[in-house]
Amino acid sequence: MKRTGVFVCHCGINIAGTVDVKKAAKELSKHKGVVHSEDYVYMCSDPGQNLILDAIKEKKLDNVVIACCSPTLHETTFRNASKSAGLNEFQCEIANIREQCSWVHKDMDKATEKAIKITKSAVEKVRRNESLEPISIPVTRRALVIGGGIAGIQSALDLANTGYEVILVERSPSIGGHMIQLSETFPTLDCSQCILTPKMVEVSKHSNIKLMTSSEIQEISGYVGNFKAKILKKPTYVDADKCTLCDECTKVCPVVVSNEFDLGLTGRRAIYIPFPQAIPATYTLDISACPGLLPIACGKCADVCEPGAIDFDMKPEIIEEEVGAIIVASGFDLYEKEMMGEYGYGKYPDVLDGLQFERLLSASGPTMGKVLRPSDHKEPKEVVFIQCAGSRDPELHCPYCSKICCMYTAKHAMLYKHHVHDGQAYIFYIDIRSGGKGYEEFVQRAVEEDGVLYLRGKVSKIFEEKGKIKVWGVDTLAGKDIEIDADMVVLATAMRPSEGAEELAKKLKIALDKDGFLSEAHPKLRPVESVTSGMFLAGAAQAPKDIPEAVAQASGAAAKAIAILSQERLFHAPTVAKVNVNLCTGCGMCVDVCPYDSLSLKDGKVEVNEVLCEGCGTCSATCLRAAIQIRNLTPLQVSEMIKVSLGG
Amino acid sequence: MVNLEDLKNEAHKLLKEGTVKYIIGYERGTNGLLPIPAFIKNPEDVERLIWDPTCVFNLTRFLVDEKRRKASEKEPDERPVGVIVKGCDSRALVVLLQEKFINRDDVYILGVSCEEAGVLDEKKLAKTLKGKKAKNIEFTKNDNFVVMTEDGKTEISAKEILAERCLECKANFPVIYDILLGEKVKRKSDKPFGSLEKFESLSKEERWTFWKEQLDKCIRCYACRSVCPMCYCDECVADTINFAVTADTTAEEKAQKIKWAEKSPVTSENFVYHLVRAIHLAGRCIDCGECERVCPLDIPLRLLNKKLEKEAKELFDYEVGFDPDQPSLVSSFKDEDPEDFIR
Amino acid sequence: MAEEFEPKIVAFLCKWCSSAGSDLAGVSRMEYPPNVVPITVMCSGSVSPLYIFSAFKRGADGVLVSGCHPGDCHYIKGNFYARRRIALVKKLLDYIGLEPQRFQMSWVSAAEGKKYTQIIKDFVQELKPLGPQTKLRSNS
Amino acid sequence: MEKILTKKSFPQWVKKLSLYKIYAPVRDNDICNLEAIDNPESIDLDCSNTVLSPKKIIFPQREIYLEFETSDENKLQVKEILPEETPSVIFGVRPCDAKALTLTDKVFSGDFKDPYYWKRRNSTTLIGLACNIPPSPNCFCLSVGGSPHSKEGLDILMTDLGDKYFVESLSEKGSTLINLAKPLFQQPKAADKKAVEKTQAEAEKKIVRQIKDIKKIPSILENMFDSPLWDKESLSCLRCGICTYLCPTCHCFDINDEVSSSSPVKGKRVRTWDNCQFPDFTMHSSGHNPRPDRSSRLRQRILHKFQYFVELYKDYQCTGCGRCISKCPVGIDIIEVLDKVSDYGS
Amino acid sequence: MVHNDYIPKLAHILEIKEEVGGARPIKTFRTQFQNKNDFSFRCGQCAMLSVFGKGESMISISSSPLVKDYLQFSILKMGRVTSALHEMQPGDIIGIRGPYGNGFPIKDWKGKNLIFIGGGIGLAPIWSVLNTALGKKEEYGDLTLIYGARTSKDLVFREELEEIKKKIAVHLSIDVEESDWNEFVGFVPQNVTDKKPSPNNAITITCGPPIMIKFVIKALEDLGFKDEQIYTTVENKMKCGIGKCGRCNIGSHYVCKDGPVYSWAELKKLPQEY
Repeated sequence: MKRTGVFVCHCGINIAGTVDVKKAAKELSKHKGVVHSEDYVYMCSDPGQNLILDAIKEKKLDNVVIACCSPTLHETTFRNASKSAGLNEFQCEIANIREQCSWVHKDMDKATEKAIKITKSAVEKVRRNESLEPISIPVTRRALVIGGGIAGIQSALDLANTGYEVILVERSPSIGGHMIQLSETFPTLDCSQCILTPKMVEVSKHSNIKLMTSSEIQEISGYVGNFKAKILKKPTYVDADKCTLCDECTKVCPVVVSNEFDLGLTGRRAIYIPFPQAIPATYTLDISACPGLLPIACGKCADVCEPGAIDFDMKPEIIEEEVGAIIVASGFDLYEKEMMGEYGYGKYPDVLDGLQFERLLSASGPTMGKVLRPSDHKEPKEVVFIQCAGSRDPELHCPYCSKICCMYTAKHAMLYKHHVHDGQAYIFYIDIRSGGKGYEEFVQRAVEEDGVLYLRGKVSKIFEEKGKIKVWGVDTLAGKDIEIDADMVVLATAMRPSEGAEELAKKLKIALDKDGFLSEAHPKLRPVESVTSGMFLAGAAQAPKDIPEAVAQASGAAAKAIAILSQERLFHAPTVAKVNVNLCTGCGMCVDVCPYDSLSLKDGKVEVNEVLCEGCGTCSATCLRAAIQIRNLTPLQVSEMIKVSLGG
Repeated sequence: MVNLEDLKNEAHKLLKEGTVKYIIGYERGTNGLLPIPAFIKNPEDVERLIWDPTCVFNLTRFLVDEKRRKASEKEPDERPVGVIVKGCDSRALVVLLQEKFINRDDVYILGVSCEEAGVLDEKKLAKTLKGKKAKNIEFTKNDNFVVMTEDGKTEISAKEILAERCLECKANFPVIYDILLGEKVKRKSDKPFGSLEKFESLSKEERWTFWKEQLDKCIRCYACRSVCPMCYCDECVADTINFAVTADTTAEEKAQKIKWAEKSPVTSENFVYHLVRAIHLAGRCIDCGECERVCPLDIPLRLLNKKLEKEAKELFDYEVGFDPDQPSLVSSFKDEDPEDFIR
Repeated sequence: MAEEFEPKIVAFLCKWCSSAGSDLAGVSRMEYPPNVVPITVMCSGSVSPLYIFSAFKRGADGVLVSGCHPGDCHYIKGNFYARRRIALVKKLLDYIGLEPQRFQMSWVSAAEGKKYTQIIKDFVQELKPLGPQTKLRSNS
Repeated sequence: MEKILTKKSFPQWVKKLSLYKIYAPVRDNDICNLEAIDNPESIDLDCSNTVLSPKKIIFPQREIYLEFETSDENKLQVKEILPEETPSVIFGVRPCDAKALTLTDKVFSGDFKDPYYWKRRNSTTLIGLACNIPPSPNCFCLSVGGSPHSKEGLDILMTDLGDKYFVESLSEKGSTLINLAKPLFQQPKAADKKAVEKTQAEAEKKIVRQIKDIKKIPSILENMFDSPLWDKESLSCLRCGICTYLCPTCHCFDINDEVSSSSPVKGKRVRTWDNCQFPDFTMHSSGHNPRPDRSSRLRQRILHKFQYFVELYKDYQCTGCGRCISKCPVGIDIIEVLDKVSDYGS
Repeated sequence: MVHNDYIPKLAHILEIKEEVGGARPIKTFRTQFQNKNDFSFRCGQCAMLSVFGKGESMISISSSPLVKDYLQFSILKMGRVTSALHEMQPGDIIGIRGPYGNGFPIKDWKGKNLIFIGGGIGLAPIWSVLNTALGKKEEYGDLTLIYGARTSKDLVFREELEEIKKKIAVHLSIDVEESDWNEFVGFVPQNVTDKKPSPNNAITITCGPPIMIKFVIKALEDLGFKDEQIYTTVENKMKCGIGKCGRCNIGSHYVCKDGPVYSWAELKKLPQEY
């Protein structure tokens, strides 16, 4: 029979003041299997720990129970002590007789009785504990970053600069994300391209970064430290190494389609470069716009390409990569235009969204930095900006605040005034949210220095009349109706998860929140981790955020990833689920409930991926056959604990 | 109305063409009015098949045996087994599919619709006949049953002698089938949980007295469990009988088997057994009523299972046995699940 | 005079919230009756109906299952499964005529030492008038 | 001793037996149970046979053998528990069930006389009730050496004669009971005796079910161990325990320790009914099972009753009560099975 | 008072010896009754051992009836009760009832050559009769032991076997080759064939796993042994030990009462339900 030692701590008077520790030790010495039982004033002190060590050796104890304070305080202490005496750490259990007993009771007899039950319960548990070693997992010391916006770029660079290989996957032909479309950035009004392009170049030049553009994640399998990614690399039909950016091909390309980089404000050819500073710096053939390759319908671009960079035979490729950690920075999109019909979006050409306006403001934009109306290329003199277009509208649109719109609308109004000095900017707003370093001052500057007119209220109607856009609204502060004959309306459209985020989340097996953003593991304490161990979140994919926040989170995610990659092996608590295959019928109910996807069915039986299992035990309570249980907290252990807790 | 000849013809065809390896159906027995399960292999034996209001058994239970038999065979016949199912039975099949216990390909479903009627309650019939013995009982086109006794034919309104569960039926025709015999007559029970009403209106102490009296009768013959298609576990957690011991089961594993309920048929142990069974059938029981029918001591087991069926519906809007792809009751949740009972 | 009946309660506390909450009650020296013996489990989602029936069979006068508040589960969603499972067990026990007060569930976060204290106080108060639980208790 | 007791006086007789614990058939909705009763009015002698036979009183489903307990000084103590010898009377015992007790008597005798069984058996008086109408459509007592008015194993046999009972005392125990209420009983008239004879003769005719060739069956069975019949007949068997638990002659049991406290160890050793139709009945702790399937278990039930028991005790271990047939959830019919056995023999 | 055979007598464990370790451990227990020892038994009989709170298990007695100081049991850890026994310490109390079963008909074997053939834990019942024969060696002819196990570590009574080797012919075997093993490598039936014991005036007693017994019997038949010369023991699940609980029966036989010792001639007549 296993030999158990019990050590009852006085904790000075903290325990001994309410629990008769001598009596407890004596009673426990009578418990079946207990061959040693003693009390001491401070078990956690060196002499206290030595008592335990000596007893383990002298009495040949198989396991020990320390009746003391909460396990959150000294479980590690005592487990280490037991280890040093040659016991497995799981052969040591803590009976919490301080926080859960002596500190909350006054009646000594009853507290003592309860302390004895709590300790017996720990004895029954420890006697049935398996000796387990932490599960050790080798780590593939490379990372995958999904998304080549500012967040993905930052994470990739942080990782690469620390010395780890990174695969950066971007589905569009160039990295840069939405940030590269911006004109200037609040609150400092730096030129967005000026601060981003050096980073993009660094990415392209970095020996630790393998950049894969026009690529998408097809499948992710494996687990922390050992993910396998299948990446679909779509053909661009242009050999980037050969392309000299001579631009001859676009001159002959007969097809013109809307240019997504300028959000449709301009056009581009079927063969094109997304924008001049694109990384990788190469042209791409948009196959959906091209008249066709099978058979080659046109082929003019290839004809004129002197270096012979155009290769119509390019095929999609599946590239498999093994990585130890994954950072998801899949970014955001603007709220669908069709959804904003009430503001005349899509109906009136001079009703723009925020990003379109950014392009108009951009020095490299369709108007070369001049603010002109798309409809007639005239300078707008009255511009109405509408905040919360789609945000904070639980009935019709998105319930959440998109967070950046207050600031960028202020910036838009300000920049508009910088371009059109005699123009008037109106901003309809619900509240101004300008929390952030220098943000409030920035908004004040817009009002005070640039005379932007803030109107608190909602717009009720927008319609076109005599070449003007009539904006009806209410100024709730002044309490009067407002009617503006605007030349242009700019909507601060809501941010939403980028298209395909849901599909991506499914492939990664990470959860989405109710708005479709990726869910962090804990809203306060684990904001950059996903619920899946080894997968981290960065940027607006997790929630609307501005550039500094996205960058901060990206660096945070990189640091978290580095915490994994910096180790040769990972260690995981071994108190995980265990399956009795004789009992398992493969119904899959446990698979349904596992929050970590650690269970799967194979040949009609469930299998545990011990690396993913966190040991919560929900599977064991769900299984009708007790075919799955958590090591060291098995139904047998609990049933014995119940028995002694009730005095049996 | 299901034409028995059609059923025989279909069965004959399936056997003759070798589509199925055998067919589980009903045939006349020798022990009384109720039929016995028929396992028909030869096409000519389809003549034995019957279909009438006495066909109460849920034959999907025998798919559990079939699965075990097949697993033990070296070179199993991979053809499906044909099984005759009523609406309720088909829902059991759906749960078995949902729990991946059987593959859809392993079963060929001959669905029979109960249409306006259902199957009979032998006890109700006995009361109605007041001592006369029924020899034969048939469906009619209207919803009456024709009962043959030693005194000749009488027509009895089906409502009078239908099993309680048929009066509360949710699927009077099969929800899943390969061949359907009879019409898909939509019929909605006005009181799907009618049998609970009387009981639920009792006081707490009355309820306790009732259940104690009932469960104290239990002799743990386990007929309720044995007849239940959902009780397909190799080993029941609720009692100590070990079925699932193999050569690789270690001494520790055997020694550590927990006795949640002792073998003694005393109040505490009988309650553990029946409570565990009830809770394990929550969201799985399709109310075929077999447990109650086979209980030699007439313990009203349906009342237990029906209660949890009702709670599943009312608390979680969960209905059993219509969708093989829905997650199980206890392996799913909704954010808005009630929690008014939680402090 | 007969001694006042002291109910025996088994409390299944999830490690991360409710057990931590009861620790906080201790650290804050909030007094509550000593009738409850806590059993710390990893998650309220791991509390099998068998544990509950077994506790009553072993003579518990009351059983408490306590977990993290919805949305706060350390294991993301274990408490949601617990909520559903426990609801069914509660309905079943009530149905067979066990006093509903005897089986309780609570959400107690790591910060709710006070709430834990109150729950135990209330539980004991509610159980006292009921007397010993003999319905499901084993006599052997 | 032969007496007449009017039906009106019957409850008074029962009342006179206040020193005895009384068991009798009691109606519970659609079934009848044999139960301890306080009020003679609750007795229902018109019941069909009770779900469980008097076996449940003489050989109760749960019997405590001993109690064990470890003292504080770690000393283990074992206390033998024997049933109290409460004088008991069982009314309404059907002849088949009385005969069944004569069969279990044989099992619990031998080199070792089972004290639990015999203490209960010896303190119980069995008052039979002849079956004027077969209590079950599946009665077949005539085939296995019984009859609806057999006296075997009974202390008293009562025959229903309409408004009165013809009461025959068959043992000293029986006479004692009659003597306790002497004034209630009258001497039978010749007509009464005639009526009894007539009733009995008619009763036999009403038993419709019978085994074809029972005499040959034991010897045919000797060569049927490997017959394919068992596979066929057991196809629908659910492996429940109805046939055996309800059988008045089945006597298999299990012994288990029930623990109320594991430290210090405290508990009881109890015997409970067990039965050969449960798959684990014969399973070795290695997992090896000499009777691994339904067919071997059905075969065991039949062979035990109609071959092995005959070899050991020169009688069938079956009294034709028909319970296993009527209550089998899937209609496995022992008469049919035996008839098929006969067919195999011929 | 009625004698109640269901109530075990209390005994304490004197000594525990670990015979075999690993996943299928075997320990030998020597026990002594708390009160007067009126427990007389024959070789090959069994006793029902109780661990109170866990239950009972039928175990063959491996000591010789000639030894009066203790009862010896060698037990393979197999299920609930045997696991509990393996957890016990000297001084712990168990219950013993019995003896049960028929035992070996050694009286009929006087003057005959006895060949003992065992495999694994099957040596336990043989050990009792072997030691009894050794104790009265003059009453019998030649004694031979053929014994094997999976590996050398699975052999029980290793020290005692060394002693016995000095007195009688002992042929050991292990299933798979090991370094430092000088004796036979192969299964026990192969060793039997290899050693070719003579059927003349001989009785064989064979115990071990069912599959071994099956092939040993075949080997013996090939060597010319008659069914009546071959004895073996049968195991079945048992509860009461006295032929009432109905668990161990093979045909009309109750192994607990009418067995466990059978000659091959007798066993052949019984249905194969063991």
